[in-house]
Amino acid sequence: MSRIGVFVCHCGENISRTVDVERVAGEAAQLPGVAYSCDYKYMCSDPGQNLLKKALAEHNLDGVLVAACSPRMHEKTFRKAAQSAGLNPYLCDMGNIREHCSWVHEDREAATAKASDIVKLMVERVKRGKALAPITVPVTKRALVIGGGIAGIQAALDIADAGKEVILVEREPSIGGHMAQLSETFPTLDCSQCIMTPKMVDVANHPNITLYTYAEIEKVDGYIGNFQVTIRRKARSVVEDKCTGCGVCTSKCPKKKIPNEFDQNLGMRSAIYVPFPQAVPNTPVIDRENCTMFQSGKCGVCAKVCGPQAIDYEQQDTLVVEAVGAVVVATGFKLYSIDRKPEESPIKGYGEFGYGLIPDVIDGLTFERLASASGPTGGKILRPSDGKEPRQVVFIQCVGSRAREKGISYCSKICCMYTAKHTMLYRHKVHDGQAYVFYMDARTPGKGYDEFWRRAVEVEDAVYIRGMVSRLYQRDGKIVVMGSDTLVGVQVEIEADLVVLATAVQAQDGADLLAQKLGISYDKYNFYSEAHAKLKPVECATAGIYLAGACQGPKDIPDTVSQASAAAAKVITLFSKDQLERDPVVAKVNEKYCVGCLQCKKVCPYGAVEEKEIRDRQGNLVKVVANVNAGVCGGCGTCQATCPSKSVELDGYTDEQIMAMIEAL
Amino acid sequence: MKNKLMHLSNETINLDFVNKVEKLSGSSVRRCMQCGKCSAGCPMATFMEHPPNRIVRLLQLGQGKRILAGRSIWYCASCETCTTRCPNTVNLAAIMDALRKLSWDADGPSKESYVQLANRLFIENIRTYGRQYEMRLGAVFNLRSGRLLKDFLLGPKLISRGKLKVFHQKNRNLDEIEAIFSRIEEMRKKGEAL
Amino acid sequence: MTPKKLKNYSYYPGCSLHASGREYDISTRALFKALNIGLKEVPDWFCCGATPAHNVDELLSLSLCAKNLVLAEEVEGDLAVACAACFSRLKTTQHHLKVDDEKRAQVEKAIAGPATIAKPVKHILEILVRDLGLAKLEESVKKPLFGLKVACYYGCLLTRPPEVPELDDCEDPSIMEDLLRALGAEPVSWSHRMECCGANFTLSRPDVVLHLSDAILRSAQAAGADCVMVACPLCHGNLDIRQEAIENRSQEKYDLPIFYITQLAALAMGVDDDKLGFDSVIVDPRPMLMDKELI
Amino acid sequence: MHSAEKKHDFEPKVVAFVCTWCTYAGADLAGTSRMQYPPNVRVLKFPCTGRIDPVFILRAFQKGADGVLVSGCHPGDCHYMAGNFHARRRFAAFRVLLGFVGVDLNRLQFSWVSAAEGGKWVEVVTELTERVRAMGPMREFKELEQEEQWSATLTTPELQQAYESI
Repeated sequence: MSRIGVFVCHCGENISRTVDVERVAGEAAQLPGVAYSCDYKYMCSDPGQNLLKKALAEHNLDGVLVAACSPRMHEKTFRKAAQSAGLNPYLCDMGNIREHCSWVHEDREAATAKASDIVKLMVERVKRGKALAPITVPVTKRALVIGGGIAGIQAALDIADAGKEVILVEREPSIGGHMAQLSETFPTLDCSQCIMTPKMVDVANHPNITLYTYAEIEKVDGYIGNFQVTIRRKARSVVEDKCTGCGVCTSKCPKKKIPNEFDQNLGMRSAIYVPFPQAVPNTPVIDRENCTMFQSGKCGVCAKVCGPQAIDYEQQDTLVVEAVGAVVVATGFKLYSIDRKPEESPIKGYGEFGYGLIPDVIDGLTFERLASASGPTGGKILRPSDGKEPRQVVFIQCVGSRAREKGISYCSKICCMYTAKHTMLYRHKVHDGQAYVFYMDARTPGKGYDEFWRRAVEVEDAVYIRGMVSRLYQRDGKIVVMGSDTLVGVQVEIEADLVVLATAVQAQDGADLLAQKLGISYDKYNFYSEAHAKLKPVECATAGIYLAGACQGPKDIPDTVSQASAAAAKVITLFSKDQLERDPVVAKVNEKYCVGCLQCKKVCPYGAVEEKEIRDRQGNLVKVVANVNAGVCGGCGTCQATCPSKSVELDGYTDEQIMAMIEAL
Repeated sequence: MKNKLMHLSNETINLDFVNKVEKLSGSSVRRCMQCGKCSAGCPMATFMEHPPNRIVRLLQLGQGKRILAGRSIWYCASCETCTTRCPNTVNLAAIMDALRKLSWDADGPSKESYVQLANRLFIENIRTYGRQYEMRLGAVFNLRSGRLLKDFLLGPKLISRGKLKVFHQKNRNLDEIEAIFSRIEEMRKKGEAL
Repeated sequence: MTPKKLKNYSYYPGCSLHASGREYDISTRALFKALNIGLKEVPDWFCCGATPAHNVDELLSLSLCAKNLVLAEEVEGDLAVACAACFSRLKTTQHHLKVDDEKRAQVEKAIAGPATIAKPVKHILEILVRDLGLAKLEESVKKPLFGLKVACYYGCLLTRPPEVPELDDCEDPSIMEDLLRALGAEPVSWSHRMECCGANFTLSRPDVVLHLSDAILRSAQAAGADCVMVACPLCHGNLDIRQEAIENRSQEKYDLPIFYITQLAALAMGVDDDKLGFDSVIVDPRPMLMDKELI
Repeated sequence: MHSAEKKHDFEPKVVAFVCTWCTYAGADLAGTSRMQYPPNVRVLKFPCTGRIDPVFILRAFQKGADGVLVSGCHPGDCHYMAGNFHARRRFAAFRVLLGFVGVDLNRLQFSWVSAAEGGKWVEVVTELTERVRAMGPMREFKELEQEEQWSATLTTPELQQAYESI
């Protein structure tokens, strides 16, 4: 016979106002198996907890039910108290007579009856509870960082500086990401390359960082502390160990007129190329689609001129498997492209801005390349169509953003600031040029941000026009901008030489596919979801995976770096333990009854169920049964509900417990 | 004019005008963020086609012509509420003064003839008599504005209470007054003052 | 032998105080006499230019005021000003000439001589509440204005813009109320203490004045005031002379006497009501004062 | 809002099987928001709707429930990624079976209530309670339970007697 203790809480008056707590305690005492019951003003208070501990010892209780608030509130509190008095914490449960009873019912009689029922049900559950021990899993103290932009670089450096190994995987031939493309950065206007390249070099030289560029994540298995990651290293056609980065191949390559993606297709590159001079690693890659050798088999110039013989036309993709304990996802963003009619984009077209058919209508990132000292124009602002210096430049904000029906509903966050920066850069380079900005709101929260914007208006003479642009069209070598100034209430027309669109920040292409590989969730715009918008902004709901930078939502550099360091701190915290403890609510297979149908394996969302062969002493196969990996099991219990022979059971929610509760109805 | 399409270019943005306004008023127009607080508190805003904030907005866009084409600036009562409350210390009252001055100099495409007439008579009186001569001010105003019967009944009441003096006040400094007026005119002619 | 004065002030009355606002001048002189404070008018002062001048010609406005300040140097003592508009113009001129060297140079050229701006320009309120002090004022009261509920109307120019008059807080002044309490009266709390009355539109656009002044009288009446106290002859004109027209326009009966600060102060000092120019105003305050047994 | 003052002739017994992450939390929110609903419902907490075996529902009807509610996270929001999808498929099949054996399907309700939907919880519970109240007590399964008693154990004197009389 069990010896259960029932403790009914008044919660001040929160419960006792509508529930007759004394009666509930009195009725509980009559329940079979209840050895002790009482009521108390505040069970969660120190004296309340002491009361519980004392009763445990004095009455030799083997189970505890606290009828009080929601277990989501205080289950931990009471389990801890029970544990300190020597009871297994999983033998302590709570009956929710506040949120589910006293607060939602007015009728005292009915509420009291319901509270008694709740106690009766829960007592049945406690009676059949099992003592459980927390599960421990080992931690592999290596981290995987996906994405080599500023977010990935920062996270990798922070983790590596803490003495942990890091695998950094980057899809492009060089790390650096978008930040490497920028000219100068707000709000201080320091040159992006100048602050970025030292960090890139640090990554390359760090003894704790293994860098895989031109590589992608193929597969992710395992769970927190124990991931196995398969990485596809795309064939570079250049052997990294042999290449010295001398650059002869790129200069001798006969095919030189390929638009350079890094320069937003404004500049040209060869078929064998490094995307930009400061690239890390400084190892070229052959663009096979544009290489004559790969297309027609006739050329081979690069191989001939390469002194160290690093060119390998036969190179194949290779797969590398790495074991890591934590993953930082830092895959960044892309800008909504204005180049073509969008097909599978949530943005339903901006044909009024020309669909990319007007050469002097460019996006913000292209303007960055124009303004960059290392860009295709050497830092001169020249319009793409005729290479002339534009006298009047119109900037249009919120292209795609904040357009719930036609584009995306969110604010892209960085455009107000970078547009203000663009007007300044333009004014610094073209002193008598005039910048106009069409905007809906100037959103500049951030340290020194509003001051920066006002400087653009008040000192650098940018004319800000509150209103949007209806249409752009070409006339006599100019772009006619049809806009409005809602502050005055008039239509505005400007003949611009160059138009720069602040297009929406979107999730990277393939962000959803990567999320599926990682088992993390994402929103309808494919931005990755954090576990809690406020209190867990870096963690994914999937344990052991963390987010950094714009892959989680539009972010500027300071925010990105902060989040990257936060993700790194989370990883380092995880790595500070040798073993991870986790809730023991997991499924267990009763091998005696299991017939090995493996229905459970099919339904398990975690892939926690494996086949297990049972052999006799001679090694003959007796039968195949299911086996649950406790480290992977999430504890949902779907297997148990599915199992036809009822031979898998979820600790804490056994059929016996639930049936007993139903019987007690 | 008010709703006419606005072409913006280096040619149509009259920064010269804006600079004059900024110089005369000693206040920046660019500092304005268009929060609208000036218009919110303006006792005269309901009488204006361009409320105060829009006047500043038009200045920011170098559209002095549009401002002077309307009469809004002549409805400003110089109560200084806008200036007092502006979160960015745009001295709108001074900007209004400057705009009226520029309109006055251009011999007023801004047509609030009654207000202008009253101002003109007031200043004329100072030049002639050194002090205000309310009887003449009222009488000439009514005569010139063609509103002969305006405040017709008030006159006798005021005269009987000694509030309206039939004769002007005496002043021995009349030459000095005239000298000040003509020196200012001289300075302007020479371009020494705006 | 005349008794020695407590203090001596030079005095700039301004045009209105010699004409439509004569009772302000009369009562100011009576009050100062009663308080044994010397008041000597600046000889041959001329118009400050008021709003019309600065509205269209700031340089003229500054020059006129600067010249007046030079003239004031001839008389001993801080410059006392009663009219809020003159006070504002003179203070503004001092302010501009102090902070703007270019304007100062232009003004000095216009008046053909150095602009002297050192002499403190003081509004009557300032002299009563600060120079004399509330304690001394309270001592001197002979006939306290018990039971008189007064709406203190500051208008625009007494406190605005904040850096110029330096008289009181520009959004929540209390100097008038402090004065009235010292006189034994009861200032009411009301909403339109600092709203514009329409000012000099009285000549060009009386309709505007009626619209704005109506709101002021309405608010004062709603707050339970027996009368309104003002510091500016233009405000007085708009609220007093045009009160009948306002009443006709809004079909409301206000019948609110409009007092100058000095009229009420002098009354409390025991000056005979015959000597305060009550016969000059349109809304006769005497029935109300008699009703309250104050005269 | 439900008024507790109303007295009814029949107070139905409603059992709710809910998942701990969404619906249980949603019911908590209804509590913290002090919403009111009929006190007839008894809540049984599960980690996930995927854990809920249809047998539980049958058993609940047998043990006197007049209505049963199964509620979990919205599709796609499952804390365990896919548990609620399995539950959805399972219950779609199970409903047909229940209908086949003659249970009025109005007594059984499935719904999705998220942790943020305190109001929806109140709506769902109130609606089900009132619907079942109108339908009256559920007798069929209780009789079945008695039959089971007959055939299984001989604990009651009547049974013993009947057995011996054979």
